[in-house]
Amino acid sequence: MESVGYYILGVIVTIIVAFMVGMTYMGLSRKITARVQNRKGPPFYQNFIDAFKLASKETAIHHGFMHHAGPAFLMVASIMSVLIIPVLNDGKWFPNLNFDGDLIFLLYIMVFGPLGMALGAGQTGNPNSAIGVTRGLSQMVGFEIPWVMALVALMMQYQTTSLVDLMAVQQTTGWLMFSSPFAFLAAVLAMLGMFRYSPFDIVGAPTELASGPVSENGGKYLFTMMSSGSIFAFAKLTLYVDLFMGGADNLIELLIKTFTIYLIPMLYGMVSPRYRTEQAIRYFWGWPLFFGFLALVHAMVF
Amino acid sequence: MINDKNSQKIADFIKNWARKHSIWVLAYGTGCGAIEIPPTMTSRYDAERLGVRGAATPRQADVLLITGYLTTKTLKRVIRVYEQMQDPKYVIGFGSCTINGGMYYDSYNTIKVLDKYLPVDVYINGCMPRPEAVLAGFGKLQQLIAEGKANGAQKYKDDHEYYRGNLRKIIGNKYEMPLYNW
Amino acid sequence: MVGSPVLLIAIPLLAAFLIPLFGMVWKESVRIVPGLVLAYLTYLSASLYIEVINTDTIVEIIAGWRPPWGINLVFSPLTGFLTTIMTFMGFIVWLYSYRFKRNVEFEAAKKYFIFLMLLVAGSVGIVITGDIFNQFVFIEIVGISAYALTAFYTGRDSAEAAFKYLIMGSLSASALLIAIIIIYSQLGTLNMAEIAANIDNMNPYYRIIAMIFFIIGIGVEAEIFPLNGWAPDAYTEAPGPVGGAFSGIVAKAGIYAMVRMMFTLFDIAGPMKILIVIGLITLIVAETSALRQEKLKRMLAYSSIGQMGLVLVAFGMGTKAGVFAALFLMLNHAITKPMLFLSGSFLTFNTTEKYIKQITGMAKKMPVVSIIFVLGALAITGFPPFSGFWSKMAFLSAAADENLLFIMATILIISIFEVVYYFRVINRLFFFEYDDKISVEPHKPGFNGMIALFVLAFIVLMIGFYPSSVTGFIDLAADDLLNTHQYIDKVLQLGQTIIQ
Amino acid sequence: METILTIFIIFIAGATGTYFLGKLSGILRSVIFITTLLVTSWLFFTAVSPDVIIEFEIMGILMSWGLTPLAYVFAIIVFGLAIIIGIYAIKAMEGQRSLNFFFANFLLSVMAMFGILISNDLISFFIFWEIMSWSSYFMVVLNHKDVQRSGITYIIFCVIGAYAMMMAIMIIYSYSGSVMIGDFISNFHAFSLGMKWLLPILLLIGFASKAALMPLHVWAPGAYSNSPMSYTALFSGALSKMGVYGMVIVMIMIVQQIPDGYWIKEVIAWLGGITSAIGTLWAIKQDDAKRMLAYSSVAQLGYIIVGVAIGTPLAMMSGLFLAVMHGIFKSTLFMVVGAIERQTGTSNFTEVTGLIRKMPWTFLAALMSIIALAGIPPLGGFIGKWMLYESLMGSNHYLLIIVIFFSSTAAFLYCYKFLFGFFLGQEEKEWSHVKEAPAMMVVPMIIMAILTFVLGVFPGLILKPINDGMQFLGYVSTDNRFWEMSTIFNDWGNQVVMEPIVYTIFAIFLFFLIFLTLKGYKNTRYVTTKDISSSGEIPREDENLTFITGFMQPFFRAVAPVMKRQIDKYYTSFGKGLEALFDFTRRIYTGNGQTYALYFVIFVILLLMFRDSLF
Repeated sequence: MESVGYYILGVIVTIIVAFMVGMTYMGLSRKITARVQNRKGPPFYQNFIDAFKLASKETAIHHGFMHHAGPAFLMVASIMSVLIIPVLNDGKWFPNLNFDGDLIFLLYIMVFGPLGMALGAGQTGNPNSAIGVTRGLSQMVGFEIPWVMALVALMMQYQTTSLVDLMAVQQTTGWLMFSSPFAFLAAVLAMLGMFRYSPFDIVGAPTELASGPVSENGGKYLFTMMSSGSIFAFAKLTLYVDLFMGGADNLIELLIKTFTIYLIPMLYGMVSPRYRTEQAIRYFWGWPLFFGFLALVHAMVF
Repeated sequence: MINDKNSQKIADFIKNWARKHSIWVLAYGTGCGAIEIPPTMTSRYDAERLGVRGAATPRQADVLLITGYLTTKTLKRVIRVYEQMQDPKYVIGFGSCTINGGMYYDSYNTIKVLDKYLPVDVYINGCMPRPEAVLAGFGKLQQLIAEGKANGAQKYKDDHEYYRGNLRKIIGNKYEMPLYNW
Repeated sequence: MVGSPVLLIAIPLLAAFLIPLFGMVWKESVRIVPGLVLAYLTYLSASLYIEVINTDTIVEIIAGWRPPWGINLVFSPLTGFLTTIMTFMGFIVWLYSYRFKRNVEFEAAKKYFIFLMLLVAGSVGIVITGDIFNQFVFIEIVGISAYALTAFYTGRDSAEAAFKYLIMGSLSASALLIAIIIIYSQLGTLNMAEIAANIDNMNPYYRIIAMIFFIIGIGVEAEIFPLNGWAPDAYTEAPGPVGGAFSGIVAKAGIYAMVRMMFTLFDIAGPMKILIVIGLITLIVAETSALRQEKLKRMLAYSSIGQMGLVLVAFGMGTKAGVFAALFLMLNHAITKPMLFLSGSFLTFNTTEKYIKQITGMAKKMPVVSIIFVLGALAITGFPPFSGFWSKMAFLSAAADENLLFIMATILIISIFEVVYYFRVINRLFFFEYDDKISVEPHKPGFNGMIALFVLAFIVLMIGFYPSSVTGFIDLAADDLLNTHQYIDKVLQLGQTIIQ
Repeated sequence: METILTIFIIFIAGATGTYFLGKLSGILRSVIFITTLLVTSWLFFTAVSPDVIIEFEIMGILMSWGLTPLAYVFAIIVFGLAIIIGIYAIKAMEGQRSLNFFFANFLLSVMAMFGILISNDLISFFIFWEIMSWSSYFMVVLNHKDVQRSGITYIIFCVIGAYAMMMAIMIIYSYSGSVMIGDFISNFHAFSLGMKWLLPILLLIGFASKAALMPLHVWAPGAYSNSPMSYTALFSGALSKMGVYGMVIVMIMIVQQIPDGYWIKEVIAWLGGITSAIGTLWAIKQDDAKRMLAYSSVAQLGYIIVGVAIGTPLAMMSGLFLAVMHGIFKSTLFMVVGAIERQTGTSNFTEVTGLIRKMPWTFLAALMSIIALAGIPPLGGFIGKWMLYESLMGSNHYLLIIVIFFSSTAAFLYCYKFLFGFFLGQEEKEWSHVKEAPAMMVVPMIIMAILTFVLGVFPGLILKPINDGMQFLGYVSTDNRFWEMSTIFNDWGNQVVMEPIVYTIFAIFLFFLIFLTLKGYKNTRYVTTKDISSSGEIPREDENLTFITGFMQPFFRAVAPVMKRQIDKYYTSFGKGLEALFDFTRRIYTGNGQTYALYFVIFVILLLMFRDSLF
């Protein structure tokens, strides 16, 4: 069963599923946004068309090796995090690399991509890209803190750093979002920044930074980034489901849960304008940090 | 097998279909026509349902939308932006000014006929063309794309010298455009 | 018996008187004779010292008068140790100043060497005499020659410095005289051993008064705090080698006189508060003032005062380890500080006001001298593996034995300042660009001066890498100082032997 | 003849030879220098065994030299770095001032570090410590830059630490009569309670001053940035680890024995955490690469100290592993800065940009070591960070995790600033002449970069000696409990297997690289960085479009309250106050004879007044 072929098959299938789901969610978000704004909106498969169009662009330019390799870095991060995060409970799905789904390893592998892509954006020499990157990194410093606090609260409560163990815990004690609500709150507020929807879309602010880091990328590069973004979105959603909503037993349940989680940043983003960078950081170091502390206290007390 | 004609045709069909349904527009809104873009994009006429959406930079855009008159000052920048776009790329001339100068027919500092400087695929007549007209123009462009007739970029490549010559007539020799090396 | 201790005093005195006569015969002899004399003194004192270590303390009677009444010289391991250092340093100073004074005219050189001889004679006398009035006389000799040497550069500043020194010196002399008078009126003797023997049946009131006046009287030579106002000016205005002689010879003699008085004369056992307090105050004031000096030799002078204070603190502990550390410190200071003075006066040779900023970037021009200066600085701030480290270590372990943590901390904090001002100079010397506007033009060091510096540097390195080469001698000296009864017995029973 | 003594003799002979024969010809100097390093390291790695002990006596104090397994770990750092940096230095230093002195001094400091590691008694430990101090001091002021300020600051903190240490040593010596570290540890319980608290604190002050722990770190930026880069690599890589070495011994062997001594550990751990946070913040603010790396060294040493101070087996292992890794990548980064400074003449981000295509190999080395510094898998830095977090987790230091995590996340900012400022961004015409650094400088950097990778995949290579060292410290063997060759476990047995991860990462990376490259390769073209989508404007060739000034401005607007206070400002004002005070007190010496006479009289009166309390 654990042959290399099976392993590779698992990897490929997981990636494809993640890609599909992520793309569909993004299309759906566009659709829903349109409906909220009382438009008809594009079809939900619009993103597939865009991706295919980008992939089928005939020409592309790059400013050097790092710019060329940046999307590949991004892809590595997304796919690695998909492979680390257990998709379904007790390994029903292919347990690819998620030996124990170690959370700290996950935290670090998840910042691998943005940094690689930041390098790529850096070599373009476009000032907008660099500005966007600095904004993105600053924002990351902002939201990582409450996010880590939430994780630490969970870990210290259940004395494990393994995602699999946390999922196993939820089999018995119900969902963690109820048993440790503050951690959930902090994590969700951090997720707003993680998904970079408005009001936290300061990285690729289209109207002031010309889409920031990706402003020099067209064609296949943009396609790679888009698809990796969708895979990454799926990974993050699955992580949240695994952490707080007791994982899922089959794909349908997984889709439902992930989509409910996905609605939060999306709906929050529809009704809010964009922050400035320091406002965003201060936002994350306001209530989310407070909830994080509450979560720590809660975990220490109980 | 892959360079077999039919399969090539099928591939082209699929590609064109995708391009047709995903048009990212770089609106060069220097002219007064730019006022018509927002209504076209937003709730009332909602161009996004046709897959039309704005692009932030020329690297990502498919369509260059010239909204109205072009002064000689902006011309070289427009051309620069066009050359920075990635193939396949299309140009839509928006409003009468891009066709024959329109109400600026005798102005000393606007260019009259856009086609002499950029390979325009679709003209949208009117001053101003209303959003319906704009949508109709996009529909025409989609149709051309589907038929594979929207090959302005190829034209631009082929008689590049012609376009450059016209440009030089306007801006003179002192201003050196970078080479367009395709 | 290679010779007798009295020669150590007689020969330089004689030479001092004969030098002008030689000068009439052959001018160059004015410069050569002192060298020969000092070389012989060094040899004599060293050989006597070896003999004393191997056999026994030499007590010599002057003019056949028996000890209680007559004057006697004591050449014990302690005094021998100090005498050897002093004569050797005298020789080094001569070696250095042999050509250093070449460019001054004959008269000046004559005076210089006469007073140098007197200085050595007086200091040696202070150390080896066994009679307090005799000691007083020697202190006066030292003082007078020191005033003269201070005023060597005829000029307003030198004269002023010498005059200050003169004032303080005369005051101290009067105080010393008072002390001697009190003691004589009480005990009717001037012999140290005798006084030490009968000190207990002296009126304690007078005893304390006498002691206080002793401290005051000797304190001026020993550079203790409120009485050392003369020192910075004198060190600064006197020629470089004289500064070296002061710190290497005179200060040592003063310290010796004081501790001999404390330990032997008024046989005080255990820690002596007064020495510790005075030493600490001296140390703190001197080092902190040195931090802000702008003249090189002035800075060295303050540093020398601080070292004296450190030595006093070490003596003040009154324990074996303390005395050991004190003598070790004295040795290192006697070697290192002349080294700094001599190299420093080479560096600032062509300037009269000798500002520190004037030696900026000198290392490019005079590398060897600068390196020796750095060696001295590292040694005196106690960086291993140079000699100063071991003495500082000995001092600290002595303090720790006495559980004087506060004093340890104070000393260490003060040494931080010491490090700071020495390293400022080192930085200027090595790590600044030479700049013609502020720096003085370098001076080609004479051959003899370089030899002197090399010898000192060699000693510093030798002690640094192999301290055991000197610790044995220091050990004996410390024992000798602490063992009062032996001293008394040696001197007095000699008296009895002569009676029967 | 004992190997250790042989090594020392070779070092001293090499130093003197380098200094004096170097005056004859530069080639001879380089040859002697490298030969000394190679021979000594060869002797060390082959012939020195932990059981040999040399004993001799100075001033009646018994001294003993021998190599403990713990010291072996640090000796690996010292010698490994010394060789590689030495090779680098030969080329990097050429054309600079006073080379003979530099190379001789280099050898001296390596010798001093080796001496520190082999000395089993406190006296020789202290002697070598001081030798290290002044030799490194002379390096700090070597290029005549900012001498009186940063140099004096450095020496002040050196002596503060050294004197604190010396006081402790002397107390130990006079109380227990022996200076052996082993005896001290075994007799420690015999000390009085006050001593039990005083001694470790004094020793820790001594070590922390070298390890740049928080209140004592202000010397680091000046010292690191002013000494020649080829020495700073050793300075930050190996020399600061000596402080860590001392702290390990004190923390584990002494503080264990104090009743309630774990408070010391907590305090030190928190100091380390705060150090890392503050160092990171200030590193982000710097515009000069040297100062940035200096602050970053402070921060990284903060991590190491946290690991050491927590002291659970995993934490200790992470601390030591981080020490090794920091030695590797930080010295690589300093070497990179040195190379860039040599090629371009400046090390300021705001001046030099877009070197990636001029100096690709240097960029590769910088990239690898930056990734290792940021602790991103699969490179070596990650292993240490992971172990650190897991150990903090296992030992219930939850708030500390947040601090550490904040600083290591904020570290990305300066990591990116380093790479972007030097290598990425607009390729200005000003720097079009720059060439790649000579091979003798590039090869060492590349070797180091490869090392970071190898240790990332097979941490067991270095965890083995660390394990031995920890057993010497009294831990049970952590082998197969916390690590295998390529697997690391945490306290609860969760594991991370490095090999498959690395292979997967590389598979994916190569796949997409190839995918991007092959897809329409003919139609993919390189365009210069002037050809950017700048809304149609065509930048001129000499037009500087690089965005680097005020790089992280929004971030600093957010953290402004923290950055307002600055420790070294307090130190500076304190020093100024002292100087003013002394400038006042020194006026006691008025230079006026009458005053002195007055002093004389007053003194007499005082003594006479207090005559009864005098003796």
